[in-house]
Amino acid sequence: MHLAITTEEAVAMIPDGARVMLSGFMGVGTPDGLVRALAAAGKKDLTMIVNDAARPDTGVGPLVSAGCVRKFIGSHIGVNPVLQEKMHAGEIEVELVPQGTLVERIRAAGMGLGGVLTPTGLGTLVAEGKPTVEVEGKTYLLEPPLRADFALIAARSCDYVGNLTYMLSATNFNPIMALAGEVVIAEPEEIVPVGVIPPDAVKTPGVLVDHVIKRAA
Amino acid sequence: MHLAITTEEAVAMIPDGARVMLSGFMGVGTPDGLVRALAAAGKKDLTMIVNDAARPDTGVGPLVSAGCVRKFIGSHIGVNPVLQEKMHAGEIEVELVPQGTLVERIRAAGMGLGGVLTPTGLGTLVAEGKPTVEVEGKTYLLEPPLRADFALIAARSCDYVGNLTYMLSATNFNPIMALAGEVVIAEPEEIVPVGVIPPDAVKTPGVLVDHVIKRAA
Amino acid sequence: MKDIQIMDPREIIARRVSLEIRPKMLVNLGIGIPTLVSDHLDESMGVFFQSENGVVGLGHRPPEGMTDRHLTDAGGSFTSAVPGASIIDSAFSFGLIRGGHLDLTVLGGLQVDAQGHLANWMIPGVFVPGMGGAMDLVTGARKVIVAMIHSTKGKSKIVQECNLPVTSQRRVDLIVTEKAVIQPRDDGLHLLETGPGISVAEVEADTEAQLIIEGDIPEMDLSRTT
Amino acid sequence: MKDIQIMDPREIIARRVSLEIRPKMLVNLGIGIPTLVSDHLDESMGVFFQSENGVVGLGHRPPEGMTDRHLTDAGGSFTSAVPGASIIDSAFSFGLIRGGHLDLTVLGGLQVDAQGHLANWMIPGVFVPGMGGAMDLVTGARKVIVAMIHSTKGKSKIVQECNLPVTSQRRVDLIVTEKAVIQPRDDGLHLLETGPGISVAEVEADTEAQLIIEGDIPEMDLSRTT
Repeated sequence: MHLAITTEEAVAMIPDGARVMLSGFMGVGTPDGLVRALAAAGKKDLTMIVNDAARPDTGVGPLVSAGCVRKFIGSHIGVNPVLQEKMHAGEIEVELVPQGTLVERIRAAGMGLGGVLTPTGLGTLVAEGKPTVEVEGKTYLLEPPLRADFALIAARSCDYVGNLTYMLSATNFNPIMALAGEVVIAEPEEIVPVGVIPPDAVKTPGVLVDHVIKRAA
Repeated sequence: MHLAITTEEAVAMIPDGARVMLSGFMGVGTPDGLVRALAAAGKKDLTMIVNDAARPDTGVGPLVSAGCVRKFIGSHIGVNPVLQEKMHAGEIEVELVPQGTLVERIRAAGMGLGGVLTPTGLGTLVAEGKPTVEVEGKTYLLEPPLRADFALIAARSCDYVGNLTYMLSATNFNPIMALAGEVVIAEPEEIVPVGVIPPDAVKTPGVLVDHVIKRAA
Repeated sequence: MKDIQIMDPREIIARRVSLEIRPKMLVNLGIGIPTLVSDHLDESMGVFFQSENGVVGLGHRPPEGMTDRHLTDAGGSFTSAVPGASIIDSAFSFGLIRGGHLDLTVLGGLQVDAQGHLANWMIPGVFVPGMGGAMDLVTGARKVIVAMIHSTKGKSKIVQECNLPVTSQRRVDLIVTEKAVIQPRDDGLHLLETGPGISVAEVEADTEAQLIIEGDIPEMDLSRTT
Repeated sequence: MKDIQIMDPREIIARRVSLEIRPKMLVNLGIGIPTLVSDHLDESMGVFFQSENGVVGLGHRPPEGMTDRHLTDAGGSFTSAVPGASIIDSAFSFGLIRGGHLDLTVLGGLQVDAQGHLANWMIPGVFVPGMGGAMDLVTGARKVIVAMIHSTKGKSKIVQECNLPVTSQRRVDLIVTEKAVIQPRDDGLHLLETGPGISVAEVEADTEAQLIIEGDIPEMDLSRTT
């Protein structure tokens, strides 16, 4: 059983300089309450691992705009001019990773695998300086696991065991990032009594979740 | 949309010598109708990729007992004396694979990855003759992807798009094997109209399923 | 399906690409022109559209007031789900793409060269949107079609060799512009069709890369239905 | 929880192992003696039991007539699900195991040696059940406890060096028999406790491997509760 905590208590756990996974795809399926509170708390030097930079006011955007981010690891930054500007100004380091490689590297970290062998990126800038491995006559890029100190998860429903469900395309990176954070914090839309979520409907077992954010009263 | 076929039509597609993935864990979550029909059809020289040998009358057991199997690739054969006997008599070749490695090799094949980097098996008989790869100072065994000509899947519900759901511990290898068969044949407990299974409840999207077995009238 | 009176270059491209789609295919459409392709398909074909963010069975954008923030496409826009749609997580979504389960992807391009290499993810020093899912799509889809306007600012986007960073070492299967249908093969770029009212000579003049032209080259037949 | 009057060697082992379990742990219990461990735990501890076949939150075997063939444990026996249980597929299940999410696994053993290596999956030429999930469990779980009868047919199962094929190169964390609690460390096997009514000399006499004995060795306190 988990006692639900407040957003403020969660934010207090996350120090400056932390490596943080943030779920969401163009801001859909992002724990927006945690993002807003982190930005308001003025965190510094965060490394954010997130699919995309979304827009200045969605997804990871508010953290970028508030100057909380030192490094961005993700696959797409095309519609966030604030991030582009900070990148060109040398304020934020950007590491671009193909989306399929990004999610599989996160999964590898969470599932105890040594890395990812993928054909994606071979023969492109992405492959530069990286080892390749030959398997059964085919060449693959070896990409290392990607871990984080914290994984911030947006869930649809949650129970007090920490079991999570997601809704439609707000699922995206959530179930994978929930595997790979040293500390996993879930921000659900609702908390329901234990036993209410059918076992087959659970997408993230509660054993992976460390803290659950309670909704404002 | 898929037109459902009969078990006999499915069995006719599977030639002697085929490489077949069969789901189930101690016979739970195995498509028993297909197994019985394949055994009755007297198929020969099948290579069966399956978690365990179950018992002589469950899971892959009937195929083993009927002499259909030339090679068994799986993780456990401890409670099927018929398989043990045939192995010692040289009638069936047995390749033992750690369970976590087995399922991840199948997933790698289905998801376009070059193989699996796992710590499991290092320093044991399983590692003999296999390459190792070092990543960030740690050593991993490199295990190749595992594919099959056919994947035989037991589902709870199915619609005519081929979307599948599973029930409780009958899930096990089913969603993973459904990724990795050249031809995927699902034997559901029920077929429901399209649109009845909520998108979030689908465990295997119909685009992965080639054929659906209709229930006997 | 839309009416066949098409004059807009983007609609010519979308209509021509739609003719490559077979019933029951699983298709991923990129942002921009590729998105228009679905308008030219009959729903009875049973084609399923996948988006990187995990929707299998994307429908049209719902009417105002019927949108839901939990159901969006890869551009983050509201969408709907067709009957029989399913939701998968990002790892599964890219497993479908990389694992050969995606029959076709249609993407925009900045350049395609004589080897059939596509560049579509960055212009160094100018525009760095990132590759998103493009590298996985071009590497993993069974068939890759580049759908783009033939030239930009008077400069051909079909070049002898890409000077922009390529998206994959995989050769794309077809290039469709408003002026030409071009197929990259081992020996180079084959001109298969010309655009409506465009001559072979015009295509050659407007294309930087050397084109291989064998026999009579027909004009795109956009009155055809799949 | 069971009564503390325990005489059966298997119950001594199960009871002693149960004292290693902390509240809220995720635990995997192997077949045989390990299965008995859960009988000695109070449900208020909130311990979750995982099985390889994908149940997180295994309960007790249901009464006759209330079983369901879709809900079984790793031995294929009928089981039940506790409130808050969840189901995962086999890839996810072994991801939990290999990824360090499993706090504890309790397994049976054929041999454990002075280096703490466990052998529990085959006796070449005699008995080849296969490793099932054991290699992943021993390699990946945060803590590995071997729960086994001290000797078989008068022969110690705690040996100087395994002559059976080992299950992992990882050193197990604790060995619990009806006669002893032994902890493998860098310098060898440390005797931590003796079984009820067993002297240190008896343990030494019944153990093939060299034991390191420092100070007074207490007897297992099975009256303790966790």
